[in-house]
Amino acid sequence: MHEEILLDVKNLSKSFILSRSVGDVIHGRHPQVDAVSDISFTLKRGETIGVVGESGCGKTTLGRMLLKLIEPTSGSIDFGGEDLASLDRDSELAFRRRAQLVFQNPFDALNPHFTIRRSIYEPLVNTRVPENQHDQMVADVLIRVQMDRMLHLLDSYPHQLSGGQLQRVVLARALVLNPEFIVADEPVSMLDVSVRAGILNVLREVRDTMGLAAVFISHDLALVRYVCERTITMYMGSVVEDGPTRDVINRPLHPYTRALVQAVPVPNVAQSHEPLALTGNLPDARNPPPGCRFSDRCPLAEDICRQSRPPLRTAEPNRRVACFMVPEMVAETG
Amino acid sequence: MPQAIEPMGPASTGRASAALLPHLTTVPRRTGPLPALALAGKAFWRVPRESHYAKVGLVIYLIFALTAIFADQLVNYEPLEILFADNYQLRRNLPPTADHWLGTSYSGRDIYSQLVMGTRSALAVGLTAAICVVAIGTLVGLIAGYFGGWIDNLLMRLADIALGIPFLPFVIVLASFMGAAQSNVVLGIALLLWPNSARVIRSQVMSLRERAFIEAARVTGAGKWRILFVHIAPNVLALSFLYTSVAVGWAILTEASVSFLGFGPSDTVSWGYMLQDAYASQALGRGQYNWFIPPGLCIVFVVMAGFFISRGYEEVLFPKLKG
Amino acid sequence: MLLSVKDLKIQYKTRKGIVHAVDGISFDVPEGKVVGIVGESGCGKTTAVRSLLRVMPPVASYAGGEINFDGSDILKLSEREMNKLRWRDIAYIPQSAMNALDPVWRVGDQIIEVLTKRGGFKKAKAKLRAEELFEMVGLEQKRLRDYPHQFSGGMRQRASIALALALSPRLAIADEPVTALDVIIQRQVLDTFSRLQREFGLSVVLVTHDISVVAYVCDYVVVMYAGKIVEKGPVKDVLSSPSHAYTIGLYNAFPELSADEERELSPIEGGPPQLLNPPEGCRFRDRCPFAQEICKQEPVEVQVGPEHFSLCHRAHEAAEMREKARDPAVWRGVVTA
Amino acid sequence: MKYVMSRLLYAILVLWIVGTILFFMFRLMPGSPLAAFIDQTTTLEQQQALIARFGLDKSLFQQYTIFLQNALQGDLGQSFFHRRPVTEVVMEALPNTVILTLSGLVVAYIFGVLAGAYLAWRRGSAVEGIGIPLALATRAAPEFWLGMVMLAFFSFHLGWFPAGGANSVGLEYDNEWRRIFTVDYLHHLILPVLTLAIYLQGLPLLLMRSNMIEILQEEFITMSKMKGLGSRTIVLNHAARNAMLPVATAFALGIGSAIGGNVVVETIFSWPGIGRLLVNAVSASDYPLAQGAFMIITAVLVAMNFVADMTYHLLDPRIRHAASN
Repeated sequence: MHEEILLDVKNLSKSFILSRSVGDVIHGRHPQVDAVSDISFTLKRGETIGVVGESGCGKTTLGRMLLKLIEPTSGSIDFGGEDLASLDRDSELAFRRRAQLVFQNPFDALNPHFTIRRSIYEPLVNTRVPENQHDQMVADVLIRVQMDRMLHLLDSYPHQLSGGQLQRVVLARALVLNPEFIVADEPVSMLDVSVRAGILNVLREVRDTMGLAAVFISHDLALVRYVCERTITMYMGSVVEDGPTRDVINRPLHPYTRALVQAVPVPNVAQSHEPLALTGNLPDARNPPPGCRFSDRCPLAEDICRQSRPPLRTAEPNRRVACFMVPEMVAETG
Repeated sequence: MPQAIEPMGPASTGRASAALLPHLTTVPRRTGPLPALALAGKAFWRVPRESHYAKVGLVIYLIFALTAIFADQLVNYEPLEILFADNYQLRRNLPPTADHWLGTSYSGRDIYSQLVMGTRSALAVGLTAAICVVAIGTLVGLIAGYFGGWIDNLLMRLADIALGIPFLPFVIVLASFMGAAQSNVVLGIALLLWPNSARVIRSQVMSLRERAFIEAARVTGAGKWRILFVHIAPNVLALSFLYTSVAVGWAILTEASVSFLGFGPSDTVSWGYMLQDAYASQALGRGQYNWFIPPGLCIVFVVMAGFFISRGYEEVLFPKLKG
Repeated sequence: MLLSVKDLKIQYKTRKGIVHAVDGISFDVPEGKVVGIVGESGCGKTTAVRSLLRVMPPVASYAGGEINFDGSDILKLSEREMNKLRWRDIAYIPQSAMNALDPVWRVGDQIIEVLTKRGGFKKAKAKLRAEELFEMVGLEQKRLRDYPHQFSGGMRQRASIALALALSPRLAIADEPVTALDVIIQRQVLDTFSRLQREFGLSVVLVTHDISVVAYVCDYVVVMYAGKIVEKGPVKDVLSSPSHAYTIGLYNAFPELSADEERELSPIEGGPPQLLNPPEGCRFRDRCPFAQEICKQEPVEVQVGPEHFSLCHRAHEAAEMREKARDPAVWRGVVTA
Repeated sequence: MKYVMSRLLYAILVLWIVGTILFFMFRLMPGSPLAAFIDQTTTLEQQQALIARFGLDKSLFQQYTIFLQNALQGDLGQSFFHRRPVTEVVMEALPNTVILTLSGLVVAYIFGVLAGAYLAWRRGSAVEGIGIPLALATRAAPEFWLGMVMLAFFSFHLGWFPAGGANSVGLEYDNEWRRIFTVDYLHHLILPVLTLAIYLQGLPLLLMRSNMIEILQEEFITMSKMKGLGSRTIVLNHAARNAMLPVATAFALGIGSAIGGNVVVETIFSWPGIGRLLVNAVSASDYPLAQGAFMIITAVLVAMNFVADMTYHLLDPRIRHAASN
């Protein structure tokens, strides 16, 4: 369905340096947290990819790096043929027109002193879009996010709107420049269930009508299943599985993804209650276990897992997994 | 309500949005920081209605401001003029009478007139010093908080130094060496009192900087300076106003103390000067309450009015800090 | 029946007037059972459960109804008598333990404080009991000496459960205990919690907005909307055959992992009514695709199954409503405001 | 730990920089420092001798290095007026200031904390309606005016207290400590301390009150009520303990600023402290003494700012852990 590659991420890493305590100084330690370590993937034009993982797995940092909001420590991001690191002032402005961010907390994402109208116009003003096109572009986007029946809200202030309405405004602001690529960072996690569906439907609608490539970040597998064709699961800064959403959920390869899928409760009483196939809790990000970072909790861990880090390799047609134990698994589950 | 719009579909957005256009083009687009100032203006007037503190504070300020403006008309005598009775006797230490509503000083000057003229110098020093202090503080707070890194470090070390200098002694030394003038008092205040407001504004700017709508401005292509002045500065406006009204009080107190210690100007009348004059002429021993109570009370009221205003606005604008 | 709430009404005095946060709710909590209270923000569920402990902000006040705990109405108890019940009989598990624990006290000391001050434990015995409690919820004993900010999300919730079980209460009220946790930690904490609940025969009132958590842990469910209970009953009945338009809507709006076919989610348009002067009749009326003239009158609780009730005039046509509700177009365009 | 070291370094740096500013301020200011001593009568030779004696003939930089070396050994030069080493003169006055300041602060903070907690507990009552304006009024009143009113009323009008000074004239004491621990000294101390306390209690009162109010709305206080803990336990063990942290920091800061600030109180009560010493030195243009007094006050202020930094850092476990790991 989509051919041309829009985004090419190569060995992307980001580590944050922590303030050194006297203990660190004595032992010569430089404590740092590898929020994102050695991630590579490509995203085609119009493709929606879900990034799933628990808090602290680096998904938000990854999202911010794709939009040049955080500078990576190493690796490169190629957007539409241009390396993000080497954009000068003007080309960065052009990049801003093509890539946008949908925020998690609608109550905090709009300037309290701006009217709704002004927030939606802001991207057009910032990226110096010719004035005569502004009204037309805003009218289009209001239709797209189904705000055409909420025009009376345009001149009110953010504190006068509900969560759902605010998130539509955030969406409108993100889409008003007709971007080719958006990152949605947990776009519905702050909303009530009955309102979430509305925003998710707009996202699906926009994905189909605007040919938009999107990275959809969430900790909730059910939301990703509803919006994204392809899913990556992340654990402690690296990608552990990558494949079509349906396969990853129905037949997860990596033991961590299996635990994730198994852990999600479903609204029917007959769901299984047997305990999860993993032990312990998330290790301290400052000193992760050597080798595979899941090795200390993984039911299948062997010596090799504790010594070296498993590469992300293709275990099946367009399905990648980062685990030494996977081949036995594929044979076993057929 | 807008007329019925056909159900959504890719082809139809064109027609549907055309129907929408009138709603957008009619309203003028305000994009500069002005709307934020307008909003701040509205808040300024809304607050007194809701907070008694602010109401009382503003009323007191108004009274003193009017006194200061019309001081020349209100005084009965020339404040520093030495007055003689008909029999060429010095009108010394007269109790309050019809002629001299508050009596006369040891050197035969009319206390009431001095009190009225003192208002002018108090507010003059108070306002100029407060505006200087808060202007520097806000600027330093904005820059240190927003840019962080070595600039922040440098400015905060500068603040440490300013806080490390004992305030009143410094002003005394300044006044004694550079001549006893109110401008030196204002200079002393401006040099040393900015760190308090700078630190508070810096921490607010740092918390604002983490807010999602600032990141949104960045991602929608706003430049560094636009974010600072259009998104951050207006939010800080309210806080610097709170500090101004408090800083006026501190400035007046400082000026009074400096004058009291004898380092104030002797040519202009101020409440500090009056109190120093009273103290030096043994007014306490003679129990001349009419001489040294009124100037003190005036200082208390003006400074308290500043505190009331800042407390009133804080309660309304920063409810969660309800102190 | 351990707890039986009858027509409870609670209101808040606000600058704009009286808000009827809880407007006549009745539900029961049988001994040893887990009752889930489901509802979205602003429906009054937190106000309702906190009122069971009679600890409410000064602006809130009871406006009617009874709360029968173990046979006696706690609203009629004196403050001293009520205080006897607190934590010995009724305990509370907060949503985010981060601000529910005193930041400058060690977590162990906060448990020991309850044991000594309310449980009559001696200092040494209290320390042993605290260690035992931590063991029970899966926390290392040395953690007792740490401060709340040194605990991770999952550990803090486990510490709150330990704190709640300190005096072996008969009823535990949990307000969204696992909402802030990640999926895996949430599952582990829920498993620990239900193991202990069964082990001690603890009755629980669990407040949540997630119907899958209700399905996983609860025996009964109560659905709240705009200060009223719109549906209540055993979980399997309410989930398999929801009989109130709001419950049906909630179910359809809920993205499900196990759903095989490609079902489009249908949002419930509009928002809950403000409770300053709530609309008369059924409060879901303006957002309900099946609303009729009759819905303008105050609805009465209708029994649709053993222990299964719905506050809907068309409760008997529930099956038909459920069928129609599957089509998303039904939910679109309901709200014009 | 690293935090403590860096803050200590900064404190020393600040002290050094302020010393330098002070040094140059006294020299570069308009009006020559020796003006008070050189008039028509003194002959040229006497002038040269005076200048040489006070080392003013050397280059500015040399004077600065000498000043630094001496300062490090505690020698702050000779006082013009007292013809005695500055350090000696200052050390005589310091105890009086320390006693006055500390007793004033202790009284102010004890009253302020208790009154603040009480006002927080009685929120929205009539008491609060009077309490807060009164507290604001005490902060708005200039210290010296408070002193004047106290003097006029209690000393002159009622005659209960002496009108100034630290000891009655004519009493002899063999050593310093005997002088201080006498009823007479105490009798002189009461009015100044009372004045200082009235002025200083406003801050802790308002600070304690707003902290308490904020904390009493916290979730863990509601939890304590649900645990059935008594209101005394909740207020004392939980609310007050959290609210005390900022007050402790304010106390340390208070000492620093009070020592610099109660110049006026010492002047009005002619209390022989370091503040009054500084004022007299400045008006008499005895600049080595003024500079020495100023340096000592600054040293105490910077030290107290550092102590305040540490108290906040050590008392609050959240910050203690954040900084160290």
